[in-house]
Amino acid sequence: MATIPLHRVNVLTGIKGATILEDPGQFTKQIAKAKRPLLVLGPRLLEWSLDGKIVLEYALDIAKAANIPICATSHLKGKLTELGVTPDSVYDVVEIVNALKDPDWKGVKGEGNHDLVIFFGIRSDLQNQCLSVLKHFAFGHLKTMTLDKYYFPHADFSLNNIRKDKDWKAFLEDLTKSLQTKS
Amino acid sequence: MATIPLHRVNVLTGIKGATILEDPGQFTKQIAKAKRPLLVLGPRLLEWSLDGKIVLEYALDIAKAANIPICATSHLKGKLTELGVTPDSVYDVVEIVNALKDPDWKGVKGEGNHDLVIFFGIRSDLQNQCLSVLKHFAFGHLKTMTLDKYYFPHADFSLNNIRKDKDWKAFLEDLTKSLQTKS
Amino acid sequence: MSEKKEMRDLVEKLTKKQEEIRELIKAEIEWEPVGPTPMPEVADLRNWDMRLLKTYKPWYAPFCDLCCLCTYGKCDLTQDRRGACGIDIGTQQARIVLLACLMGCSAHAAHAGHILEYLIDRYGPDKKIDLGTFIEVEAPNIRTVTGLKPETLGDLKNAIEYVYKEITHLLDSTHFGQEGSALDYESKALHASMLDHVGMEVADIAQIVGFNYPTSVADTPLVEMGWGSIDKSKPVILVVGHNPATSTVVIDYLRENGLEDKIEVCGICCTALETTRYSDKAKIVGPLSRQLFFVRTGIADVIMTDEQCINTNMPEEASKVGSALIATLDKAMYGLEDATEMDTDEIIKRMTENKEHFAILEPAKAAEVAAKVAMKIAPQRKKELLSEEEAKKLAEKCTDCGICERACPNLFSIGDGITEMAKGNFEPMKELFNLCIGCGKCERECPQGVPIFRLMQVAASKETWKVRAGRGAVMDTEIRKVGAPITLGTIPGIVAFVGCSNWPDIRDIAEMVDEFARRKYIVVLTGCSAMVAGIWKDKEGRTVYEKYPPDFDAGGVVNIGSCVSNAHISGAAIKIANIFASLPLRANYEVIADYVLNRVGACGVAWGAMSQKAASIGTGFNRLGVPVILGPHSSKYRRLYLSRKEEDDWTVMDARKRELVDTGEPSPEHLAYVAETKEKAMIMIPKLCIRKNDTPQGRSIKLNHYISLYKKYMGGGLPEDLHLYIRRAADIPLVYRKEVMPYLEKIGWKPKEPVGLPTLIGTYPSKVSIDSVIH
Amino acid sequence: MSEKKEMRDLVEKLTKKQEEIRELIKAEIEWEPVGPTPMPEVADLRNWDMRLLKTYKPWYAPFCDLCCLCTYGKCDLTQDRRGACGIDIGTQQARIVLLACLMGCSAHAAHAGHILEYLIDRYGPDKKIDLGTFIEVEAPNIRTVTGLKPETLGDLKNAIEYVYKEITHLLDSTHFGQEGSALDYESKALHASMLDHVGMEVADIAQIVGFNYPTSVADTPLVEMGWGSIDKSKPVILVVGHNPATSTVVIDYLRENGLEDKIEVCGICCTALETTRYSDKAKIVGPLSRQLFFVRTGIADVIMTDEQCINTNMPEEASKVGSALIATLDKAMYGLEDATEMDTDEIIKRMTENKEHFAILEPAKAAEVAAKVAMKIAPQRKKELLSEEEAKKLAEKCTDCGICERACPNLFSIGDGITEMAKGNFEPMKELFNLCIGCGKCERECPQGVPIFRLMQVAASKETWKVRAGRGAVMDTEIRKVGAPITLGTIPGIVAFVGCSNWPDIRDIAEMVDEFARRKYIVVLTGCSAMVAGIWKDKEGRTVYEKYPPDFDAGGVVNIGSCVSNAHISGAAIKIANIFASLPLRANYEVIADYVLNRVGACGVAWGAMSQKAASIGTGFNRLGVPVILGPHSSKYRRLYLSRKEEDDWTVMDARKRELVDTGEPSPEHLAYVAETKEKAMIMIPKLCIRKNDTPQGRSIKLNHYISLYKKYMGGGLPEDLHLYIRRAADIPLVYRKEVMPYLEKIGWKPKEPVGLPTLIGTYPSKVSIDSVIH
Ligand code: SF4
Ligand code: SF4
Ligand code: SF4
Ligand code: SF4
Ligand code: SF4
Ligand code: SF4
Ligand code: SF4
Ligand code: SF4
Repeated sequence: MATIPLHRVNVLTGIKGATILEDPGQFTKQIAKAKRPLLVLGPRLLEWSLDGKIVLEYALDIAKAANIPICATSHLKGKLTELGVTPDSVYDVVEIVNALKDPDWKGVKGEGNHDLVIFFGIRSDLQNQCLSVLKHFAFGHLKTMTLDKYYFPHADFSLNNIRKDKDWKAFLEDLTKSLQTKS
Repeated sequence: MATIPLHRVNVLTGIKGATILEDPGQFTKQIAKAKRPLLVLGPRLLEWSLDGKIVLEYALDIAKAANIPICATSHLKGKLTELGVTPDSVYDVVEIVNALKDPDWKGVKGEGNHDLVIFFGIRSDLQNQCLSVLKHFAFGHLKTMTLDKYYFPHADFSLNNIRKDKDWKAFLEDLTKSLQTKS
Repeated sequence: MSEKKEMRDLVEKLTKKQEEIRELIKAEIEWEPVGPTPMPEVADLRNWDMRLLKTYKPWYAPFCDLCCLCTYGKCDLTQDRRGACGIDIGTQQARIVLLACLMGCSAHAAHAGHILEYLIDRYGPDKKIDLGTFIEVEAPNIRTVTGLKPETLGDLKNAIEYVYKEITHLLDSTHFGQEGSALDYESKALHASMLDHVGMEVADIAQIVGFNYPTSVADTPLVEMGWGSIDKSKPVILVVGHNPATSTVVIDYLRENGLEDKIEVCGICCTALETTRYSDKAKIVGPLSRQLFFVRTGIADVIMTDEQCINTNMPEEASKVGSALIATLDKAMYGLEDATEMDTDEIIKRMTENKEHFAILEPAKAAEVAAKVAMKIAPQRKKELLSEEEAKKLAEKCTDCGICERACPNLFSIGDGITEMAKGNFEPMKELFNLCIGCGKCERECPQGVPIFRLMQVAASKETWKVRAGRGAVMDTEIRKVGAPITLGTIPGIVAFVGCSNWPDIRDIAEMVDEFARRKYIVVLTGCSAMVAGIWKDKEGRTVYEKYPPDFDAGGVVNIGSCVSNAHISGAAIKIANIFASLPLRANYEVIADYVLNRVGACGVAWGAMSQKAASIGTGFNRLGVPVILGPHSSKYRRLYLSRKEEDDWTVMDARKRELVDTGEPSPEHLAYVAETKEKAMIMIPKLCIRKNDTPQGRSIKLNHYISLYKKYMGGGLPEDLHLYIRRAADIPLVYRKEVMPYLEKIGWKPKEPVGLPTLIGTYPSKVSIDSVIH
Repeated sequence: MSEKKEMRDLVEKLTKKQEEIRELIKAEIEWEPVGPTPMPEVADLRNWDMRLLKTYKPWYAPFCDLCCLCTYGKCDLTQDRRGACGIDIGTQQARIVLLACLMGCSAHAAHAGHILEYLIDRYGPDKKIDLGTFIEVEAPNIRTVTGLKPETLGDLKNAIEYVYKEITHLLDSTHFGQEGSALDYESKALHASMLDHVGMEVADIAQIVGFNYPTSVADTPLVEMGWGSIDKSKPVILVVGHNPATSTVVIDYLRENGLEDKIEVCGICCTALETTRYSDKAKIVGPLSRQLFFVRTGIADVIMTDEQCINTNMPEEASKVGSALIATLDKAMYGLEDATEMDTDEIIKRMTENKEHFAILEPAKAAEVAAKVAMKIAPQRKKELLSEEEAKKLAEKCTDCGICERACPNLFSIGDGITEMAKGNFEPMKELFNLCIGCGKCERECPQGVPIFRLMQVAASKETWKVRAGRGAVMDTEIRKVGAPITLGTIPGIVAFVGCSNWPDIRDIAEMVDEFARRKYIVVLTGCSAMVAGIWKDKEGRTVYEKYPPDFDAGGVVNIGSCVSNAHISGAAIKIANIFASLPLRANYEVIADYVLNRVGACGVAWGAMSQKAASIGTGFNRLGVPVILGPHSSKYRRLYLSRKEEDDWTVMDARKRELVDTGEPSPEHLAYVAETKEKAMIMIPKLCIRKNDTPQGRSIKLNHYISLYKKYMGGGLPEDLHLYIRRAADIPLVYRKEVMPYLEKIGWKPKEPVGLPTLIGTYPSKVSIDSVIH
């Protein structure tokens, strides 16, 4: 049976639904496979917190652990600056997705387009739509992944719906650890 | 991940996809639960054969084993007559489905509407559409099941896609046996 | 009150809007009194619709659990849920059906508008409409719906502008947050579809008048069909689509330049049918299902597309085989450069040298370019078909993995066929070719890159067939002749095979046509169905067009024409009411439809219905009271109109006695029905031709066919619902009397008084009085 | 050649079609020369579209992997697959976008047609169009698109009939198997959407003329808004929808019968805005997002629906709370009995005694019935709102299971809010009410049957607000005043907040309006956005309508009106080109759009865009060269127009020097863009108001706002793309010079020559010559 996305608006209509990864190790493996991953961070990371720490900080831990460049969307850069982090690029999400569609794009580092794009913290319907863009128009050159606590049918790899925040927190922390070990 | 129907035209677009049952026992259990099951048989049963026996005969074995009344669609009645079987009713599939929608319908036996309708041998796209009718407009009073070797997303219970005819044959025979044992 | 004063009062009471309508329909010309609904608007025929829908309730088979039409979505509509706008699953299906009917209706209306504009440009708006000696009621749909009797091309414009306006109002209602009733959406779909028949009629009348298509004649020429009939040693121009403005000009160009015998013109889909109405030298490749196959043979040097039912990927397909492409209408420009105002030589140069494709919206220019390019490139192009040896070799790549089968909408075992081909056995693929609807999905999926369509070149029969060129409207003289037998039932019915090529088997149509022509039904055909009726030959090598007379009479087989010619079929039904029964038709839709529903034993068969136009054509027939049988895949239209014979109310008004009669007779039983197989369709056709008005003699003839076809395909026995159609013993066919009588006794059948003048008028609220149904 | 002969030659060369168009647009009246594209057809402005689409490429976010539009489907379009018709996933998205734009365009066109018909019935076709002393260019869209200067209601009819025709042609192209190019479908969507502005203009001009809405005046009355403003002790009539034909007649009826102070008339959605243009005693409940909430309070005794954006389940919703319902238009009849010709007393009796709902399509009758029924049933109805105590109790049923949250399109934590409410803390629900778009999905899912919408009665603020009544067209005098500062850039921009209520937070609009009015942008508003701009008050208790002047001038906040009033916003942009820059607008769309794109710093914000009308309104602005920012959920429209600033070609023609200049300046950067948050939107607005024509002074003002808003929301720093917008040092805002100069040096910025007269004409194939852009 189809995994019904927690967000009902995002139900898969079609053929190709995201593979659900449960274990941080599986994520690490996919990330390790990638030559030029990119982490696209969105403004929801400012609104969510786990155990008093905003989720943005978890995201930054992951970026640091795996040494993945960051694209900060919306007005996220403000908080990043506050946290002493300079994002590798600043685009709104539809713009970075637009660039990612182009196989010849130089990427945020100027080293070529990315082959794995991890989305985190965009409004759920918008994020799913952006994943759809890449699923349909960039399937030849990149894969997509999400770290939000919802299932995103249009991604290549997605978490399943996570009901309990503590499970999500554990996942994010374990992922960081797993990435640290790997690299 | 969603089970992709073997017939790509029949891909589920929506929320509610059929539960896949693999084991004849599971089918038997669902059939046994039903007070007034109905077997809707279609003309494809004349075209398909397994080991030299037309699939219609397997279907009749099942009907007999579980003592389920039959609705013969299209021109199936001809062959049934030839086989010495009198169908309990003759309707085309869209007509029987139309009647089944009505909770107050008297059923083919005049004993009240059916609570489980098993479809077998209708053209795959048409069968799926008919299952959709019942899924949307009869969900309150009946469940649907299929015995074809394809996955039907709009059914309540469906087989998965079966690649090998011998597996399908085995399933049909086992189902008959299981139903015989049960009753 | 003096008549004058009455008149003045009436005029005073007319609103500006009514006055305007009266002006548009030239109400002052008193060929008939103006009926109750001139140029009806969305709600004007709603009561009629609601009455129909009471008996023939919409049956919805949702294709999707969701609605995705606005940014509140997707909305989950399962299990009685409603969308953010409040809509439920049934109403959503009805909305999609309305949208489909509007897409269909607009396609014909735009086609009509374009042709009209083109012809008015050529001949002026005052060009007279003259359909020949035998056709006086030239525009039954336009007359009945709008109240206008069109005398010139300019008059047709008034009719089509009315259609434009109504389309806009109807499309409005599909917007977020409007109609909340499935029945009201159906009423709107019925309205859109009635308008479609107006649009089609405008289009075909304009074409007949403007292009001098045959009219008032039955035995139009027999034209050649089949891809084998095309002489590929000549330059070949292929026209595809529906709008013949350009293809006719191509023929003109060839004629004027003495090239008619030097260049082959062939066509696919309705433009093919239209072109053969203009020139019997033009050839028909086949229906839409042959499009991709034929294009991929590369036989066409130049492909000209116009509109509707053309492959949307044509530029790429053309380039792959080196054909040149000209898009001739703004409906489908494929992103090509618009060369309408480019220098002709420049275009030809770029097409031949750079292999560029262009859009050219000016017919004369497009025609000249097509001819010149075809002549220029043909000699350089290799048009070799695959040999059996090559095919075998290519077929060996197939691993019989079955991936193509999964993508096939019909689950065909393509791999098996190809595996056999590799072994030198071409039979399974030959068979497959007859079943295949040409969607191209299999080849696209094949991981081994097996060129399935090329392989079909070897499997596809090169036999050629004959199709009678479309003849347009049925003649008034014919109507006069068949009116009585049709309404009394002694001609058992009119069966119309219409529409697209998404059928289970391309040979079904010819088989059904033969069956019913033999049984002395009147068989009429249009569109892709009209073509493929020709692909079967009897022992003497005759197609149904050669075997049966081309007359609109018992046992005739009549190719009416292209899709837009469907208006002549509805028109024929209307003309029976008007010419035979003398009912006034002017702005009198409700009365006419009621007449057709209760007294004209006609039935449509859209066996391969696929497009949105087929949806509106069929639904338009439904509003007029003509039932339609659809092929099995057509459940994907999402909606049927089905009755439940035992439960539903079959009460009619007996207009003579002025009393309600509960007939218990489900005639016609359904309005839009899906048959699973051709066998079942052939059992249903005679049944759906039964009408309450049948005389005992007529009824017994109809039941004779019903019982005989039932026995033929059901292996004996009597139809389960036979008793419902027998009013008195006299209704029982003589040959079956011995079998039927005891059966009737057994089930306790009781005779009933037949209804003198059956009508639905009087059974529901309507402005129309019972008097008006009496002629 | 003598002038006469020239004229004769011209006339001889005119085709019949061109002649007819010249007649329709009264070409003989020479108020301006007729430009190149009178009543343009589908392909006539295609070159302009293709030029736009070259820079602003469509960005497609498919909502579904499939196509389900015909019986060949469903077709899998993933991974470059094509459907049976040949279509690919991008083209399919474009087709759906075209369909959406057509649904939107037809909604306004049908509204316009209906209103026109109604008014022509009342006043005749010769009723003069007079928009008051200060508006001479009464119909900039109609003039520019069609070439007609409408002087009477009858003239407007010519314009709307042209729209009907084009809609039909465009809808045709969505049929199976037509257009194969996404870009061509986009061109058609742009065409449909341009037509939408014509339709909207017809509708609002007719309304202003026919209903005497305010015109040529800026300080229209302030009207009350908020459900708390409705005096429920009186009988209450609620009007919902967009078409004010009936609601105006309700006001007339109350006035004529001395009931204006006895019956409350309130409205939701655009009909509310229209009604307050007619009577400042009418009240606005709120935008569409308040519909379900308000209906479920039961405060309305009679609900009157007309068309568009009305709950499709209204009969059931009304019955649940005992409200009476009248459907007043054929677009949405809900399956109700049509009582248009029923006796009034009979209707009233059945509505009051049997609680039946009816459709009444005659405004006068509907108005009378509404008033009488409201007075009759109001005294018997209990209109008690929920008390806090009752709410607490009901809230206790919630188990905080989270099921409602999953169904919520915004994933709101409704359960948490309700759990808090059960504890007596109403704050979270108050907050939620501001975020909620009122879709009703949560309540439907709740397994405990928690009446979430009733609970909101306690949470929803009963505060009342002020909204300035819509004023219609911008005055020519105002245009004259702001023309220079706008095109030079010293007024930093026109920001238009338009469209529906599917926003992330209802308060966003007011906040953005305040920010940009304060910064001396010209702020204009329509539709639901115009309403909710009023739901915030400053420390002095003033809404933005009270805080800022109602003038179309720097720092003004102008409620233009309802959705159809959007035509006055596009009209204002056009009028700048015409009145200020003296460019002829007659049938001169391409030149005008080019002017607007390159020189009019305007930007639309459709923050809550939801409907198909919003799609066509926005896309119509795009064709005219006005960029639009959409809210995040609007990615569900499936298509944006985005450039890639570094990769794309920003070459323009310098019309004075007649040479191509590669400016490298992405202005405007996008045409249709989704912003994730209001913060991001506020950074984008000033940027999207930048135009190549800005003077250094104007540019520095615009960049000042861009930098300052960037700093405000991005926590300091400079925009990443700032250097692209600085041509020479003079462009740099003084206050930031110290920070910007070193930055520019660091990245190796080089000054560029500004373009004298930037235009795209000359950069792509077009009939229009460069001369025509010089005024
Ligand atoms: S139109 Fe209605 S059902 Fe469809 S997505 Fe929008 S709100 Fe949902
Ligand atoms: S082209 Fe024919 S065989 Fe191939 S998938 Fe389509 S229908 Fe099946
Ligand atoms: S997909 Fe290709 S290899 Fe597989 S069975 Fe079909 S034709 Fe053969
Ligand atoms: S299948 Fe059709 S209706 Fe369903 S989501 Fe896809 S496009 Fe929409
Ligand atoms: S319109 Fe084309 S893509 Fe859509 S279902 Fe039909 S064939 Fe498939
Ligand atoms: S669904 Fe009902 S019970 Fe569950 S959290 Fe929502 S309001 Fe509470
Ligand atoms: S009504 Fe409001 S809270 Fe409820 S589901 Fe809709 S948006 Fe969410
Ligand atoms: S702004 Fe949108 S939601 Fe509001 S009334 Fe207009 S179309 Fe409807």
